[in-house]
Amino acid sequence: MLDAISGVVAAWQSLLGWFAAAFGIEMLQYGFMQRAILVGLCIGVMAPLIGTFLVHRQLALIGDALAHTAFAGVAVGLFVNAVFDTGVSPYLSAVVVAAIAALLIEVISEKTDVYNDVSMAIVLSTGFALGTVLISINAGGLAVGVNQYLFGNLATVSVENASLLLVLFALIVAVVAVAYKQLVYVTFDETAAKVAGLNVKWYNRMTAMLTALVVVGAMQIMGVILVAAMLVVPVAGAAQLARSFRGALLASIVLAELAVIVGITMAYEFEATAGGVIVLVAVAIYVGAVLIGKFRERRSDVVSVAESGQDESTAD
Amino acid sequence: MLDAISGVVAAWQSLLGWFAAAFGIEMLQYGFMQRAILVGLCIGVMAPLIGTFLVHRQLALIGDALAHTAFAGVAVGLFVNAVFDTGVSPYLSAVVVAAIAALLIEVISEKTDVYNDVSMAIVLSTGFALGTVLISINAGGLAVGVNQYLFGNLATVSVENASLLLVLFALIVAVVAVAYKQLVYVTFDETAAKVAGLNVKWYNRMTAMLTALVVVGAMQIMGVILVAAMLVVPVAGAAQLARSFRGALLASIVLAELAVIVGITMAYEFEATAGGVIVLVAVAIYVGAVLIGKFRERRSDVVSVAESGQDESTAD
Amino acid sequence: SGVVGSGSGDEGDSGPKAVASFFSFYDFARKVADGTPIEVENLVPAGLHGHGWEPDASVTRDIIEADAFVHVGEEFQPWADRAIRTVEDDDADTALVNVREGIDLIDIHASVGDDEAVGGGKDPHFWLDPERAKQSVENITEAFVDLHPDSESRLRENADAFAGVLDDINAEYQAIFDAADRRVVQLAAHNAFQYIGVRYDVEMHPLVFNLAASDDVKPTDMTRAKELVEENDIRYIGAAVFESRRPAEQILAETPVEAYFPVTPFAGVRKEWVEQEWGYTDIARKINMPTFEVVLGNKTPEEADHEDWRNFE
Amino acid sequence: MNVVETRNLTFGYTATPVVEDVNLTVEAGEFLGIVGPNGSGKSTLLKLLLGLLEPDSGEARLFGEHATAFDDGERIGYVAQSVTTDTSEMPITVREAVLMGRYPHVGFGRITEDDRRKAREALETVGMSHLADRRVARLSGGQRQRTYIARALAAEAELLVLDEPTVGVDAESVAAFFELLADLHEFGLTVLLIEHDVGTVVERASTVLCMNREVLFHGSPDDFVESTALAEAYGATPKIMGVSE
Amino acid sequence: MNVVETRNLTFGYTATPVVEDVNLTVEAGEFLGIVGPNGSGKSTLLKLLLGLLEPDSGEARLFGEHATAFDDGERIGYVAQSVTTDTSEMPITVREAVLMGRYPHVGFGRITEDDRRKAREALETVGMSHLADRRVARLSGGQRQRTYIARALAAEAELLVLDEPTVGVDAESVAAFFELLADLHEFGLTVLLIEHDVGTVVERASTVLCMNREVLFHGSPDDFVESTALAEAYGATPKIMGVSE
Ligand SMILES: Nc1ncnc2c1ncn2[C@@H]1O[C@H](COP(=O)(O)OP(=O)(O)OP(=O)(O)O)[C@@H](O)[C@H]1O
Ligand SMILES: Nc1ncnc2c1ncn2[C@@H]1O[C@H](COP(=O)(O)OP(=O)(O)OP(=O)(O)O)[C@@H](O)[C@H]1O
Ligand SMILES: [Mg+2]
Ligand SMILES: [Mg+2]
Ligand SMILES: [Zn+2]
Repeated sequence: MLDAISGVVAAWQSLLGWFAAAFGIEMLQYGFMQRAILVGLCIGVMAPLIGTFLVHRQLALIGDALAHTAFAGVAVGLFVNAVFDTGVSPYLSAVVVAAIAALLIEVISEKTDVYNDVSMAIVLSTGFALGTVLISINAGGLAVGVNQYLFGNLATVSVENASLLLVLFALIVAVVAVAYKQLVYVTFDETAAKVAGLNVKWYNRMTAMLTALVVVGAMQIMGVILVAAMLVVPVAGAAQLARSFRGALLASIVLAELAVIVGITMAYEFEATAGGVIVLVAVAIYVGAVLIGKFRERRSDVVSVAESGQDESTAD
Repeated sequence: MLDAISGVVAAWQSLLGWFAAAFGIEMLQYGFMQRAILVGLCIGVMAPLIGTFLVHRQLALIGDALAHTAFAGVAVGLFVNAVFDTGVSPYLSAVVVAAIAALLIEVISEKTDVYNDVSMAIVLSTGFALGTVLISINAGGLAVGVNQYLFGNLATVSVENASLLLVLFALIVAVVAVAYKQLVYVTFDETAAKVAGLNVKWYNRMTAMLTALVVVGAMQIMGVILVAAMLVVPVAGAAQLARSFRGALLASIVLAELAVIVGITMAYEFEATAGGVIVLVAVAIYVGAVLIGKFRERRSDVVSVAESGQDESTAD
Repeated sequence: SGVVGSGSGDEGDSGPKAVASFFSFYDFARKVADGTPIEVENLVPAGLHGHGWEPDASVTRDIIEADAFVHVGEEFQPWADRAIRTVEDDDADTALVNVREGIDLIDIHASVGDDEAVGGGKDPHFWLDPERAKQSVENITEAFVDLHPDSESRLRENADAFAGVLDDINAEYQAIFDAADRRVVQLAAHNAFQYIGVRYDVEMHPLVFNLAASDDVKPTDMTRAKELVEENDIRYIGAAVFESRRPAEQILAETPVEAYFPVTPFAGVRKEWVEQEWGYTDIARKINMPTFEVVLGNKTPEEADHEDWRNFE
Repeated sequence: MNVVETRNLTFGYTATPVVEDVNLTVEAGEFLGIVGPNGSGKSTLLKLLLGLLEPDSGEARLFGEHATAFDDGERIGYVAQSVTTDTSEMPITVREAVLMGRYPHVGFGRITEDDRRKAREALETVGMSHLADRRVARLSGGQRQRTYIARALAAEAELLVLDEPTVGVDAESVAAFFELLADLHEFGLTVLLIEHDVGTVVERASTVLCMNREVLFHGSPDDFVESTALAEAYGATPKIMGVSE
Repeated sequence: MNVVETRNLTFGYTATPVVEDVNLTVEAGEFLGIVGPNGSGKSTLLKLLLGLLEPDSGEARLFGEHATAFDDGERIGYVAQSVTTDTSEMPITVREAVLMGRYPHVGFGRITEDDRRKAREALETVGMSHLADRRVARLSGGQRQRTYIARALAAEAELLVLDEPTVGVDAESVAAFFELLADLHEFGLTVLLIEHDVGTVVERASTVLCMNREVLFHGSPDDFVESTALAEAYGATPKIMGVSE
């Protein structure tokens, strides 16, 4: 199947390549840049898509938390390989440990009535500490830095990477498309969702584990900073602008894509690291959104014209 | 003044040295272990002390967020030095940038009505991205790795480090001792605190900036993982056990000190990195606290004996 | 080539271009290419450690547009591994030059020999051993010959000459270590110097055995260093130029050690070194050798003309 | 089949039960008013009936199924006490919130024009049409409460479970709401209502349950007025200003 | 000096004002009841009076000072509408929460036995002594509301500001609470009360303010009953079930 997907990647590349030739855009003529743009655009859709549901459950920092547990995951994989002489892929152990961590975050929140951020902090600390300790007691075996398993970079996305990301992308888009209503309900009002017959726990856990998959998978391809930031920053910006939830979701994707395109172009021009520049552009867009939101709230106030009782007849 | 404080450190060391000799405890005979224990005990008091107020304002992950901005701070310092040929200490720029970031977290929360975790995520992302970009566009100028400015380690605490930490410790203890009631009120009910004449914004900002000072100062001495975890894990454990807020605060300090002592000892025995082991011990204690809390809640239920109306006469 | 309209470097009078991922091999490569049309460029900016660095798109572009990419073999520089994948994926005609090809690596703890030796990891820092470095020069030479056959004779001449210099280095090291009474060296650095230890039969004691997490000093690392210093009456130690100075300062404070002096595994270079056009051999002679003279007790820092570096910043 | 049926239902957040040994049957079409002093376990009882809490002993059945396993959400409309302000900053509009009442009917399918119409009607019923595009977070207390009532109405459920639904709703609207409730009940809906205003309950409900941990009275409103259950219930709890002392 | 004084007070969360041109004076010892439909700006008005919101134009003065600059917290006791459930999991006990009412008196000093006694008395007054060591998060809705009332009482303030304080409090206790309020008022306290039950307001308050964005009536309860203000206020707002149509 991965072959078929590489086909998609190849098609995309020839499209952009043709584009580059037709309009003489230097940046687009390189294969690696074509792939960078592809995965950038994908993360610009799927991160806000899932991030919207995370942010409103106060899980904005879950990307960061899971990234730290992925560090533990790599260490666990290397440790197991060293001690038991097995050949577990550290990439795999990173994903598995992060998924377990995501589950733990949910379970701790469920069982101890704490705020989500406390369970994230506990899981993050545990993961990070576990990784550090494993590395320190097994010093000899871990020949090379753990980091190499952890962080990718937009400047070096391989075809295989891009294909993997497309799969993740399809998965996230499909899940949100199918379960959109359920996710909104569960996010907005857990109790009511429970009464409405939804298995709230199950949805929460599924979301968390999907997040683990996206965060760890994507950070290995394009770096943790980009993934973790894209989960939150465009969503926060969109919440300042949009009036409805659906509007916010769409706006967050638009803002994210804008950041990706502007960011990649600027990074190429200024020879800076693309992930970082995209995030800074996203933050700038966020600041703009806040200002626009504030301005609009005080001025052209379309909705509340119909608000006061007197104008009732004009409403709806 | 720092001399006087080094005197305190020296006195502590001779005390532990005498102790080591008297009871033949190998671990305590080394100067660096004596200092490790000293700063460990200090962080075991001051982190939960300030962490309690953070956790209940849903700022559990602020330690992690500020640590990432300290990264940006070091990069900014090095960048400025390289470009303008100045001699700004990267330690200083790290603290300053983290303090600004802490302020920003508060201001974003105030101005945009978002949850605290969203403002933390935005600040974290911005800081991290800024650091990465600065390093990447000025690669040549940043002569030495950023990391060396960022992270200390319990095994390499110098006398100067220990003295600095004692100052931080005194500052935090003094602030909490003086403003305990105000902090509790502001944390519990912002609106009521405002009406009661407290300058809520000011207290919140002060807490955030103190946190920046502690996180960045202490992480340069003993590592970020230990500091960030100690802000949250013992507090979460204590919340499971204690009945009152004051009780929770004291319990969190007790649990933290327990983790420090057991952790340092175990790390020494098993030849592992001390920060990580302390955190793992703290997490184990947390799990214990959750179990005890759950058990107690269901069984010996002293308070609720007087709860149901019938037993009213026995109450208070 | 998958690169649309890429000017792959052959145009005009400029010759083929080679880029290197690591300072030492950039230096070797430029020595070999000296006087030929082959241009050599270092990708990692001065001051940065070879691993733990992320390239931006311009670096990937440089690699793709270059005619050869000199790298240190798999799993040492993650970004280089990924760049190689990119080169392959883009069907770029960049020749990949693995300098480690055919070199036998030692196990990580070969010289430590204590009960900690677990796992089958190999130590990647082979270029610290001049003999093994010579082999990597051969690898580069063969690749460059393929790149520009017209310059074959010049390339081989350069390579032979440089191999001679490396032989000199080897002899100089040998002399230093032969002259020493002490067979142990304490370093406040990560475990990168075992090849010197094995070659010249001296025990290298890094503070941290772990190649990866050099930030994480354990309490026992400090006790071990302290014992070693006291047992062997060590007064000077080596400290890595591109790593945190904190452990060195700590050893200074805790033990009879009087000063630390610089050692470098050639992972990065300082700006001054670039300005003075120092290469591998210059650094070996001006940084590492005097330090080993001092820490082994052959010479005082004054005699070794190394005072400037006492407890360096 | 009874809508609600419990057998020796007992539950405590701690070791002391706050709901004890409740045996209760609610038939289809019944309008059950629940009264009792603060802390008497009314909200807890509703949560048990809805399967939001797991009983310590005994059992609760909803439409014949175990309450905790019941997942036929479209049959129930629920307005919780003092609705959460947690998700406050979520940019959900009043319209979207009310439309959620339709979700159990829709499942994984698409929302139809019919669903939208029903949500619109529910909004109109509670007099919130003019605020349909306002974020829920930007409503006054009473407006928010109305929104949740509208969501429960939009669900077109067979069973309406209301925990002090008119808290904070202004007096005139409260009266209108109870009119509506009476209409719905007449129309055949089963209603469970917690309400502190005993007068309203007695007037509207077909059955009254008075509790304080245990059931003190369960029967017709007329019998309830005659009984001593109310005095009993409140007598067992300390009064404001110790009026009972 | 008047306790509260406003001049052309206007405020809107957006461009449309929700409180407009309010000129209001509350003298020391007055008991002002505020009525109006949902969303008429009552809570907003109180927040403006307390300096929690900055007016768009006009001004609000509290004890002669600008409301936003006023920081003499010990003179005010405040019970907000639907008290936040945000800090819910904070392990604050009822006793500690009530003691907070004393904090403005204590400042940076130490809490004395006298403060503790006053908190204890306030707890007794609202009938919550037996739950003093319970966490606030583990209370029923009505119990929590009582806790906040006790905190306001413990403050021994000159001005008591209550935004629907008895919401969710059971009927008997509500009656007792209003008795208490009358006593306090007699004792000389100034009271500002939002309450939907017009009957209670008319019976208890010394002055009535009826508003819907603008002030529709401000005067004695007797005059209020005669006036058309109430009909006017509610008439301008959509009713539940469109009763007004
Ligand atoms: N999470 C909890 N932990 C411990 N005790 C609780 C918890 N929630 C409620 N209680 C206690 O259980 C008892 C019943 O609470 P419940 O909310 O069912 O009362 P209620 O009848 O609905 O009261 P109200 O009229 O005030 O809403 C009360 O004494 C309350 O203090
Ligand atoms: N944060 C906000 N943003 C925008 N509009 C708001 C906000 N809070 C309240 N409003 C609107 O302002 C108006 C007045 O609200 P307010 O809370 O003062 O009403 P109220 O009279 O207290 O109503 P209730 O009886 O329901 O408590 C309402 O129309 C409400 O929708
Ligand atoms: Mg209740
Ligand atoms: Mg209100
Ligand atoms: Zn190395």
